[in-house]
Amino acid sequence: MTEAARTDARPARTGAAPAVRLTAVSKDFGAVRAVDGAELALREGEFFSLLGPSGSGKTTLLRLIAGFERPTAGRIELAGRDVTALAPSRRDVHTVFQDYALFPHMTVEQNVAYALTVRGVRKPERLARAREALRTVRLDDYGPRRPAQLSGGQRQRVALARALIDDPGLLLLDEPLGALDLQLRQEMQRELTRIQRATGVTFLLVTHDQEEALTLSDRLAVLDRGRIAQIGPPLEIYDRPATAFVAGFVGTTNLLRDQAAVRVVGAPGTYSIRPERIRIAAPDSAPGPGERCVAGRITDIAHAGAHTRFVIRLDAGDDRLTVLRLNSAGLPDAARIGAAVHLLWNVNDAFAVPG
Amino acid sequence: MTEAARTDARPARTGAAPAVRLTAVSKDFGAVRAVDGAELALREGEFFSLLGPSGSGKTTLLRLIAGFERPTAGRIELAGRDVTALAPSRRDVHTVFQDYALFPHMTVEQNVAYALTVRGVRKPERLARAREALRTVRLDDYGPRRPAQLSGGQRQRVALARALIDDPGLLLLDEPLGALDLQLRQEMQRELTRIQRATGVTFLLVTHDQEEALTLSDRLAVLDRGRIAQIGPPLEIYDRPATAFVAGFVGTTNLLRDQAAVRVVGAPGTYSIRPERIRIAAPDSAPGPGERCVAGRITDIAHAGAHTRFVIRLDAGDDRLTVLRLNSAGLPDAARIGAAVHLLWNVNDAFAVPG
Amino acid sequence: MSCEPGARGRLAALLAPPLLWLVLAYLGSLAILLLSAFWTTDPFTSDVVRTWTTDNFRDILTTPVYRTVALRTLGIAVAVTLLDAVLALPMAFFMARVARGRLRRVLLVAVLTPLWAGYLVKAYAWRVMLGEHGIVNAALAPLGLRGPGYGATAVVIVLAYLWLPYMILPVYAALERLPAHQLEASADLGAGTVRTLRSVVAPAVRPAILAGSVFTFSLSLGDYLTVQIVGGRTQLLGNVIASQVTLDLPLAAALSAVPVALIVCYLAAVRRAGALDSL
Amino acid sequence: MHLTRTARIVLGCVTAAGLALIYLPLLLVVLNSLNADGSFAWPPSGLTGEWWSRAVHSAGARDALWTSLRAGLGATAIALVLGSLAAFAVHRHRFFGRQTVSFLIVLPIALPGIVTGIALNAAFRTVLEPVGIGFGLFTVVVGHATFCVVIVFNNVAARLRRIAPSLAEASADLGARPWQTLRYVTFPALRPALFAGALLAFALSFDEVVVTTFTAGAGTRTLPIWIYENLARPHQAPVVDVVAAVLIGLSVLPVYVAQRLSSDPAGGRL
Amino acid sequence: GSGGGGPDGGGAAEQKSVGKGEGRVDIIAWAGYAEDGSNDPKADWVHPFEKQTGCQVNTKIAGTSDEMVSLMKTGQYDTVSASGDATLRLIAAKDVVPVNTRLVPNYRDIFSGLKMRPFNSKDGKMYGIPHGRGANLLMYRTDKVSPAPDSWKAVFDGAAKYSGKVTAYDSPIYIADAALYLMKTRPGLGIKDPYALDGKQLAAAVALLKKQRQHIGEYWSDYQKEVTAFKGGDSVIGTTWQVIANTATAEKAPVKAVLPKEGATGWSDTWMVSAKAAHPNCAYKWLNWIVSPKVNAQVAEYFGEAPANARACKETADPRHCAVYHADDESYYRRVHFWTTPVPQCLDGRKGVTCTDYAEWTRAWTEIKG
Ligand SMILES: Nc1ncnc2c1ncn2[C@@H]1O[C@H](COP(=O)(O)OP(=O)(O)OP(=O)(O)O)[C@@H](O)[C@H]1O
Ligand SMILES: Nc1ncnc2c1ncn2[C@@H]1O[C@H](COP(=O)(O)OP(=O)(O)OP(=O)(O)O)[C@@H](O)[C@H]1O
Ligand SMILES: [Mg+2]
Ligand SMILES: [Mg+2]
Repeated sequence: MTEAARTDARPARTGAAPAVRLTAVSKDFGAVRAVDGAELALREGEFFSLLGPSGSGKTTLLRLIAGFERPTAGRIELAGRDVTALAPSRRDVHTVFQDYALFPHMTVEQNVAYALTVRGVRKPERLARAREALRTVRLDDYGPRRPAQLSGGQRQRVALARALIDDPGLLLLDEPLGALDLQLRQEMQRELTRIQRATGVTFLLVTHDQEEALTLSDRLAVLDRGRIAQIGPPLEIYDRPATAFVAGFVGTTNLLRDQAAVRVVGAPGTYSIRPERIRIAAPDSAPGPGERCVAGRITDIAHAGAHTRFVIRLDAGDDRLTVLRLNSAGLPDAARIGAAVHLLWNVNDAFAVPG
Repeated sequence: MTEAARTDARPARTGAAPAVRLTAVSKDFGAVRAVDGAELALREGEFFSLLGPSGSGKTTLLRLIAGFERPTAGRIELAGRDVTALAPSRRDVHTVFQDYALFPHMTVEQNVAYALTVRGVRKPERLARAREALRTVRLDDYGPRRPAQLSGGQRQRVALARALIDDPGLLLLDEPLGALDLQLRQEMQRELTRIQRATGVTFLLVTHDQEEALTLSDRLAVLDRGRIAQIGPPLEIYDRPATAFVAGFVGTTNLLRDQAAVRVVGAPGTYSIRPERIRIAAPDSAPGPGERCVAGRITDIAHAGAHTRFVIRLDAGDDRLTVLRLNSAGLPDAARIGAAVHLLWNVNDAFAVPG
Repeated sequence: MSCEPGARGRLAALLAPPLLWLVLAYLGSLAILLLSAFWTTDPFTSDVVRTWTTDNFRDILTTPVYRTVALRTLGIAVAVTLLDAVLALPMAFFMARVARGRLRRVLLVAVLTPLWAGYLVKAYAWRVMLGEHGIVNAALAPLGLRGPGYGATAVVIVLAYLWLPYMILPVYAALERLPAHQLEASADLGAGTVRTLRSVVAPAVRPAILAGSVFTFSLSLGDYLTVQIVGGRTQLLGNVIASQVTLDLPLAAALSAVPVALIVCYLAAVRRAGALDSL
Repeated sequence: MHLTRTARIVLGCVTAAGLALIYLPLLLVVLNSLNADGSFAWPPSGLTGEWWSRAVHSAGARDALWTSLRAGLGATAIALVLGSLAAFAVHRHRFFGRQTVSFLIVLPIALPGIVTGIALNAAFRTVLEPVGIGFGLFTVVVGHATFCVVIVFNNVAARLRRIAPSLAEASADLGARPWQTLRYVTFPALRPALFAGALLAFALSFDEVVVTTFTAGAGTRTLPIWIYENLARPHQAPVVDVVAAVLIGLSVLPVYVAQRLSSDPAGGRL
Repeated sequence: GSGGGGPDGGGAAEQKSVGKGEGRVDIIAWAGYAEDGSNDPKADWVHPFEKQTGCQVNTKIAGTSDEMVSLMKTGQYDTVSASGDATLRLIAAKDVVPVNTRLVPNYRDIFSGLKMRPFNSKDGKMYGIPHGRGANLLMYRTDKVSPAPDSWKAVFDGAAKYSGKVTAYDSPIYIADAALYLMKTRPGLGIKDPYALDGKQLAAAVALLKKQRQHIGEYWSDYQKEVTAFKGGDSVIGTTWQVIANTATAEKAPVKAVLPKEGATGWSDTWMVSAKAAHPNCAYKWLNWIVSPKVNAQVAEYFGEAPANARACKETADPRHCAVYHADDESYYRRVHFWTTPVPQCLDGRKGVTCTDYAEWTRAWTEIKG
């Protein structure tokens, strides 16, 4: 059973109907099943992420909710209302596209005010509200510019302001940070959190960056080839992955199967040990209580600033384990390539994963 | 004095002239000075990276070396030969472009063999060498395909094979991994290292991803608005940043200036403390020998899988410190938002940075 | 690339042949023509006499019939352009945004093929269709209507017919390039189809329509054969020029200055709107 | 934009109606080529193959076709060279008056044919005749090339805009001399545009009447001129229809091929 | 510009003899006058000429008289089949020279009604060899027009009856038709010759034509257009040529053509020789050839006109051809006022008055069409 079923059982945070509820939603493109029996319920005001590799159906799921695609099967509700057959323009949902899809011939202000313009809101009010929305995304002075005159991060914020202007019940974001470079990306992540908190709008963010999904979301769903593999809060997904796929995709991990599991963990099955849970010790050190100890040699050391990643080839079998170590102090002398070491971990840190 | 000067003093690894030597190279675009007095020497066979924010002149520097741009001032030598005025086609340098620039009308094989074709190498030899180059990048069976039929990662490897086919003295790579998603990016980083080691060609990699630069390179240069701010091995750059800019750009850090420095570090000036060097302790814990201790409250916790990032507001002043903690074990009970904590670090970990 | 030494030389080498050709063969010819507008004709021999006079221009400005004809020509050119735009938009829209794959290719071929059929032949075919017992009247008769017969309306219809592919092609290309996300964003923000057409599609195809109009407008402005075939008793600027060419070249040259001026102004105006890049 | 089913159907119907309207006159041309009545009378009084057999034996039509082919090929060749050069200049370089070049290039097609015609006629008479070059195929080619340049220019320029500049750089970087880059990289990338441009330029030249009237000498009879003359000859009109019908049939092929070869969505630009 | 004036302008000297052919002759002709079999294998009198004389023929087909004039001004052509509305202009501009009729043996057999006429001669010198002629008749649909008209009144004062279905020839020379009608109906204007109009007379003709325009369906300029218009019923009454009437009748259109009681305008074509002829000997050979009885008959039948050579009537394939076209009916052609270029010196002999010239007629025509 997936997390979705459990979520439905709990009352939503505000007591009202969920912001989005998908019931058995599937979408086929010819022979390709892009989304397969998705069950999902988003609480009012939460920051929810869809995480999954390329081609796993994230965008398709989003487009189904926005109404750009019609599901092959299943039912979509927004705030308790069945919208399965409703046109996008009649859904209380806005989208921030990956390429922003700003209208190039309109000024920033006109772009932002577009939702009001089509609703026939009068000009003074429109302008006032567009200015306010631009203030929210900290682009107060950019109203008269054209999108072409903005940087990538600024365009992204305009797209955000445009989608937020009439307080939609739900905001869909399809990899809005995908095109930005790392520095800008981190800055925009902070912005997103701030704006979501300030407006209280439900956010549904699509991303393939697991760190982004983990740090930003209240809850997230992991997609695997069109199916929802797991739904839950970040910590739960990271610490108790429901499948080997989730364990491997969210964070890096040491996955041990069959013989390797017997050799390293001491039992048959599939086990996952997170690299940060393993400790490197001198070759003479013995395991503490509840700890397991294996011997090996360091084959690779990658120093990446705050942390260092070691690859250790175990003496028994040809298994390799990755170990992560924070550079809180200088490296121990033992940690050189070729050095013999002992690896220690708490037996609880090696957890069995299904499949 | 920059690292470049020191490097020149040392004999190059192979005893020959440096693979690249830039002497006081500047490049102006109209009023914009994109590169400003660059001094640089690359050793034969090393993996060198140029790191810097967007617009800092990385691409321009690369294009000057490749010959697509002529320097406004200065001198460029390749393996001891002055090439400042030489056309790109006459330099023993190949480039892997950010968009790969594969010829869309040629097959993968024809693309890879291009450098041989234009040199008039006979067809059988051309094909044989193209196949070999494709084997190096593990695309043995892809010769007859067109670039449009390849995935992003495969295209990148074709671009690499094309540039490596005639053993250039120097390979320039302009953000070759920028367009890839995280999983593929990590895989390609491993490939790059493998290929560089296998071929022994000098690599000059442009990137704005500091983690990439730190893990892949033998040495790297950090660019700041057209100027080379620092040159050195990754550890040296990370641990002993020459300027506040380098400290802030390479890795995340807590920069403390003036009053904040006095309050937190206990001395005036600009100080940097890396988040991973700070320890969170219970509010009653005392500093050990050589340690410094400040009190504060946790205001934010971002869990990102392997590590958690805490923001702590210090009781004295309005200063905020970021602390990084590996999730090697469960979080201490104290680590909740609002909890009072003590922060401890070794006095040596707070180092003064110029400017 | 432009910074390489020798770029100037290469630019000159690239630019010289086409510019020499256009300036010498074309602008030179135009200059000769416009110069001869200031000459006059011997009424007796109808030989050109090279004495400087602005009489021709004065004639044109003061003779009411020339103004009438010029305005009529302008009106017809504008009508043709509008009609083509109205026809081309839905067709190009269907081709670019609804039709896919094979159907789209077939439609494109179908639109381009008539360009080869021969201008005069097509005009004559229309003459037959628009005649008293032609199929237009036959088709309209059950509705109690009659076709336009020969005249200005027929000229507009036939010219619009002849130049339609020249309008469809650029509009199609523009619509094809329009990112799907922009249309979706508009719907997403609550806009209906009409609104999206007006606010998003229209601005995107405007330069293309202007580009197409360079053809429809200027080709219509200079036509004098179609009007002979289906124009009934209508005469256009082209006819007036044609009737003077052999008789009074200076007058014909002066008359030519009218469409030249109109089109140069028109081109300058649409160039500002980016139309020349959308051709 | 989410088009409703109704909207799609309506658009489809409009397009179908538009195409029907486009093809109705062409159908009529084909029908008239079989019409027993010699002057396009409607409805046809009967069908006959006489015009077709007469057309087959019409040396005039054959000669005119040959002349048109030569004129079209000549004009297209010149236009290809001049249009490509201009497109390269405008695309690869920034210079003062760059805007003016594209303006100058569209001018010959934008100005009415009759103006172009009489201007060229006047110029040829003043310049070429004194040096002994009379009106003939050469002057026709010159006239046609002048307004065909823009077609090639537009196609090549549009294509150049879409070729990543890094391609030429990659080629140079891999050791190619400029001519090698042109041969191996730029030309293959431009080939579809050149083809589409050439085809449209040829079509334009092939159907030109007005400028040709003023630039052709005695004995130089292009197909449109032949058609024009024969529409004024007794009993020749149906033969003209035969020729037109044949052209319509033949033209599908090059248009379709251009469409397939060109990756430009429209199969070429005007 | 070329031509006239200058010292060589006096080169109006006629040729003294016909020498050996230059191997080539450049011709400007109406469509159908110089057929080489390429359009209709049965119509070929160019190849036999080439074979007989060794003169290669290059033909430029002209669409209008104006075009002929302008082409002749280039000096690139040797001979032209000019109609009467072009001949005087060519003579006046000294683009053509007098023809020595003695060098053209077949000239002897030309109908006398075509020799030394105001439209093909000047100062007693023939400026060409007549080729053929025809009248601008009044044609009407017998099913739509009744009673049968016998006067041009039907297309002028009576045009309202057929408003929108009246047709007229699209050329400035058509003003002469109005002048002819005024000459008979309004003697007060004093028109003696429809091609010699002073300002007042021209204004009257223009006024009449402007009134007529309101009822015009279309102006016609080519053969094809006129046939379809009458067959289709778009035109029911208006000017025509005999050949058009014949074709329409042959195609079972209910039409009839008459020579109205006022008489009619008409055209007669003349082969003229360029003042700058590069191949004068071949040109003379062509002149003699084209009016030789057999060829003249062929052309006349193919084009649909009355031949100029009296002996041609015996050579026509259709023995009734000359009768249908009234070729030998001098009394018929006496009622026909052949097109003559209007020039400032009044052709009717009036002194002290300047007549309107062709340029003025052209402007007037533009104004009439509006
Ligand atoms: N319009 C379409 N027609 C056919 N197949 C489609 C279409 N859209 C998506 N697909 C297919 O559906 C599957 C899911 O695609 P989707 O775009 O939803 O993936 P994604 O998770 O968003 O991937 P990415 O991270 O690359 O954006 C893929 O196999 C894709 O090829
Ligand atoms: N061709 C050019 N013309 C004018 N200015 C240019 C040109 N190329 C680069 N510049 C300017 O030079 C500076 C350095 O640009 P460069 O492309 O080298 O930066 P970069 O470090 O590669 O940045 P990014 O990470 O965004 O690629 C920038 O200010 C840029 O705007
Ligand atoms: Mg996606
Ligand atoms: Mg760059």
